[in-house]
Amino acid sequence: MSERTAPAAGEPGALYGYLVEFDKVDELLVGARAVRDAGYTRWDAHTPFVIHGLDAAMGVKKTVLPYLVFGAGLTGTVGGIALQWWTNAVDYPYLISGKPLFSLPANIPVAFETTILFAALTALVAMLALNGLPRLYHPLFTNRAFKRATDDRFFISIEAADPLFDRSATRELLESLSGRTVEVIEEA
Amino acid sequence: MNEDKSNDIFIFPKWTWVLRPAVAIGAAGGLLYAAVVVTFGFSPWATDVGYAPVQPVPYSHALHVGQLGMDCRYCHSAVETTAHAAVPPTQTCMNCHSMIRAASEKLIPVRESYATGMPVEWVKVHDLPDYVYFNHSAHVRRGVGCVSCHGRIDTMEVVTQVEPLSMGWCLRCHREPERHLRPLEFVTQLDWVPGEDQLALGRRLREQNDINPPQDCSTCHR
Amino acid sequence: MSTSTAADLSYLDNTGTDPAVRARLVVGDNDFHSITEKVCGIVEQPRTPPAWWVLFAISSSLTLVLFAMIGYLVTTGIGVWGLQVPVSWGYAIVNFVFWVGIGHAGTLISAILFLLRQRWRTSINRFAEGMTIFAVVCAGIFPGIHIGRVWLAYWLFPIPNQMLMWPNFRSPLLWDVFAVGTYATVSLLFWYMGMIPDLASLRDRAKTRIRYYAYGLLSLGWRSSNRHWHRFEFAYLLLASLATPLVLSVHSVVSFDFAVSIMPGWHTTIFPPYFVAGAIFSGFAMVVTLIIPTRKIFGLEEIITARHLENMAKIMLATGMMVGLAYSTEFFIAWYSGNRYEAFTFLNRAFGPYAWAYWTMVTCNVVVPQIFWSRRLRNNPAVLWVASILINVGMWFERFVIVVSSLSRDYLPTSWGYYRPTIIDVLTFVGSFGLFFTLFLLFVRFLPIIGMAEVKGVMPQAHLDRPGHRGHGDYHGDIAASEVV
Amino acid sequence: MMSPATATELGIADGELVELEAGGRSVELPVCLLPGQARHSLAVALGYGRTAAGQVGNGVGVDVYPLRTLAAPHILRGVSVRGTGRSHALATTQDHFAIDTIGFAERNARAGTLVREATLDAYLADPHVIHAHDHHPPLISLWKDHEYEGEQWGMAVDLNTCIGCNACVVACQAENNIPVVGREQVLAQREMHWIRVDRYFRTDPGLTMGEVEDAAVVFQPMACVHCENAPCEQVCPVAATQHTRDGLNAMVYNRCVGTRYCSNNCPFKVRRFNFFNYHKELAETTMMQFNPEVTVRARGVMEKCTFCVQRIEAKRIAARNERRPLRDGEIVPACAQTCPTRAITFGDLNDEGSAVSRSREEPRSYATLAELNIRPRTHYLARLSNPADGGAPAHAEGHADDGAHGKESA
Repeated sequence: MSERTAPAAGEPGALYGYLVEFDKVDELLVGARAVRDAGYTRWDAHTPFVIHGLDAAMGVKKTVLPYLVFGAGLTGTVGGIALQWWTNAVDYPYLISGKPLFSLPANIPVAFETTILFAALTALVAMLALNGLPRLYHPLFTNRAFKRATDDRFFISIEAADPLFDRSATRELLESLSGRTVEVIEEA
Repeated sequence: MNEDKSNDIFIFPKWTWVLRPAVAIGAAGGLLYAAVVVTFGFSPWATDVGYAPVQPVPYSHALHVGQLGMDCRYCHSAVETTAHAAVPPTQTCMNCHSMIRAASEKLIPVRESYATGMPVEWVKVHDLPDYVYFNHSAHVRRGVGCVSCHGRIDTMEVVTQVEPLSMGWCLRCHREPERHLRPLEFVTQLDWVPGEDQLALGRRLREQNDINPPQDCSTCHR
Repeated sequence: MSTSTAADLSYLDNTGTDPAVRARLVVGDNDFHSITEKVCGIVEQPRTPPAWWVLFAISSSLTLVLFAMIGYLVTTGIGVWGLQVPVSWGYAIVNFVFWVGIGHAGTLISAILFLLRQRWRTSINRFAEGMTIFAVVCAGIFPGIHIGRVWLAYWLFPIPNQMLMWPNFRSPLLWDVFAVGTYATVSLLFWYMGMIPDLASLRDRAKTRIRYYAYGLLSLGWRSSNRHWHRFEFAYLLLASLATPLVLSVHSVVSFDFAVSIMPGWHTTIFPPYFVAGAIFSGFAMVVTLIIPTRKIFGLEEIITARHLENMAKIMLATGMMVGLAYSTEFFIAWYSGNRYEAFTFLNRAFGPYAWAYWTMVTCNVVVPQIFWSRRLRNNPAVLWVASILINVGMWFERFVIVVSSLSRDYLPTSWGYYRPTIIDVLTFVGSFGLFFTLFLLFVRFLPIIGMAEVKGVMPQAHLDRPGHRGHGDYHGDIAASEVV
Repeated sequence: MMSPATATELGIADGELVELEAGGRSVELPVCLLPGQARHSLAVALGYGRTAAGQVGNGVGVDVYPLRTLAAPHILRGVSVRGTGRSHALATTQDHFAIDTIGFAERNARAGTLVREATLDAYLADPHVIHAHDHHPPLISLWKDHEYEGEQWGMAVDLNTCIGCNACVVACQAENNIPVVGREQVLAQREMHWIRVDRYFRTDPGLTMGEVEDAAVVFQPMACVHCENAPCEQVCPVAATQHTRDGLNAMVYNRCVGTRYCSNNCPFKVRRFNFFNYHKELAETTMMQFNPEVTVRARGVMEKCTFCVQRIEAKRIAARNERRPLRDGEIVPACAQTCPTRAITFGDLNDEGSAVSRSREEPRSYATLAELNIRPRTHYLARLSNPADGGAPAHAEGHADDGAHGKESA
């Protein structure tokens, strides 16, 4: 850390972190466990598809997404019922087919749909927001090998901002895990 | 297999981080836009408030009603008995103007009309859509003052629409008529103010005269 | 990539009768990279194939016909259609229900099969979801244009206004507005979200700046981070759980348009499940109709395998039987209820002036799927393809029979009528196919038609090689099968 | 006009052009099959096929004067009929459909419950005879019934006095600015009437359409019956049709977006739709003929009988201005005003003394399709006949044969 000099973080040329490539799923899982156990916090794995067991290997905490979605769904239900009650029974009541102004059976379909709509919109938007997306530029995109992270290769990256990051120690750890040379990622 | 041989590597410039705040601002802006559009629907621009067409004769209500103190019903004579308040025939004008200011240039169209029998083409200011049926007698005879819909005509040089005359505006009064009820004798008195709380007076008059304005569609739409 | 010759196609056959052996979901000698190559290759062809241009020219011309017909309709009046009293709903509503029904397969495959851990969905879900979106677009047009005063359609939404009026939430049509609107939105979200990682693949393979920026923008900067995958997967699971009741609700609500009325032939309680079964039936039929030529043209037989087609044939058989059961239940109830109007409606359906439509429907929807009992027939893509088209035809006629035959003869015989569509009706319907295929062709040309990330996830290579490891999760069951290869 | 049985015998189809020849002269006419026309007889109408009758009359119909002679001014014998194989579309407002066997049988079977009749003898023996075949489950609602206070409008139509003359149809057309849509639209089954006279044929049971020879005609004026539980109202997504506090089923043209769902869900099919802008090409002077108290409907909206709400409102406002209650019979809808036999009664159902309330007390009173629990506000008074031979009414029999399908219930 101490040897880090200008440019400051985020500036062009500043060190973002290290990236190392794996060929196989099980190598990645072993690597991920090792990095986790070494105590790193600001690091990530990059895989072209969801890998079962990687969350545990990385120690990823469970997301709060379900609670947000549940809250949004509940808002949708209450909002949907309230909308129908307010509009048809309170604000402008009118007599239709001798039916009551407000009765739940007739209001279930719309309330159901608003529930799903609110919850589904929240699921996508909150997922993106929690992931910090959209983020079109990222230092990792400057690396040519990294392009295969969406194809058939597996990567682990450790950020220089991690408190445990050490230029040589971290490099050694990653190289020992993958058997490949570590790629140095710098800000563009 | 898919090694890129060129040295170029495409990346997005760093300033693209603005996309995220832009999306957020865009979403907020969209909501704001919707709110603005809805508000516009209620505003005087969307209704006809302020409409003041030029009339063929520069007739001044401010002069005739405000200064001379003529009653609305002198000209709009049918207002208590029929749906329409009636625009007066030229004869009504000539009752006075055959004597008073008989040579005024402003009154040329009136005298022409009187001579030829063709009516003066007054421009309708308070014009409701054709599918709306408003009955003046039903309102005037219940104690809704002229001023409630037409404003202070007695101060207008040129008659101007001051109320939106929209369905919501009609409905508000049909739901709460007590806001506008007055004793029958003051219906045409535009500058009348109640000596007590309007709501209290209105409720009492409503009770007395059994006024329950219908809110059925067929009340106005036939 | 494949070592097999064209003559020897047996390696493609992963159909089987032994339920203990799990089928391979990707056949041939494929690895992750070859999947990427195959799927992205379709989009990355430097030159658009002439066949695509020909099809696109036809379908976009038909789209123009659709727009011209809509323009004529809006400027002239609903009278350009064959509607009248008593049959006030005709082609427009038939087409609406038809397209919404087709729009069910995508979300069904994506959501329900996902929750049921049917891993074979991965090869076809993107495709079916795309089809869903386009079908819903076509469906959405019809209720919009069928109203007498299109320019006032916004009155169907609860927008505050100076009339102080609100829509009537007791009307099934308003439920429809919310159901179809929600369905279209959620289907679009689901489709797009699933596509983000694959759009990133296209971005990372881009050879030109424009492609990079276009796919880069669409993929929102996806960098395959596992922390992102974690939330992504959770969001996908949640969306699937939300979409599952939604997909069942949409056609139920559409059926309420009929079931909540008092018309004989409409007012029945079996409509919701009957409509949902019919929607799944027609949706799968349309997927099969589209996927068989597509996999052939783009050489995707190793990913969209014979097994996939067979599974879809089985679903069509099952849902076809459900629809057949519904047809017979309707007749039984009509007789058993002792209601003379109901009884006559069904007698009239089968033997009245619209009997031709009724028997077309029965033949296509109940008789045709019976051939899928035969393993040989259902595994023959040509037979399957023709059958799927017939089912599409039959399902259109089902809606025609429900809407038109019920309305044409209801309570008062003096008000009976006979509905005949006009040329405008027919051209509008044909035009909607133009729109559907235009969108579909654009999709095939510019977007990944197979969910690569998901297909890779069910491949044997995606799992730990540790001997004896048997997965318990979603992405594990295939290991045993991979050992069979 | 020709009876279906004669047409079957001659091999002539409905609407087919036939050549009538008598005394060396011939005319070509389309055939209209009508049960009740005597066997082997034809009826033709004089006065058509004019050449100098102006825009309305020119070229309408066929001139049959060539067949008319001084020797046989009214009845011509020995006419030969030859089908040409060509056909002509006859624009009629009834029977817009292929008359197939099952449709014909069903139509005849239903007529008895829709238009009720009894012989005088049967009625005197049991005044409730016309209700003898009401069989449906008890009419109960899921919800508490709405309480209607104040004036409640209702109508009664006496089928005994109605002669089916269609004067009500014309009066309504004039009063309510109902567009005249013309032959093409009528052929497309889009005739515009707020009230119509429904016609049924009473035939011997078991006959097919082609065998019908002798038939009696029964009819029933049918307008919106203003159901209290109106099926049309609940399905409108924009609440363009709702119930007023005086019990009208109001139709708000300016709110209507034209989904036509209300028409589909109307068991009486009395709602009419403006498929085109029917007023577009009218001359300004023609437009001045419109009743200013009734909205001229735009294209794309639904319309229907309003019980002449403009007349109701006019009288009510006048009465309120005079601070007096409305008198029974003060409000007269256009149809009732015009009816030459006073078959239509209109008034307040909440007023026990009103004519319409009293007519409801009659045992002959029934509501068409009441079994749907829609509570129509228009009631019909069944027709009584006193046939010379004292025979049982064809209808009671016609209905009895399908009486087996249901059980009596309260």
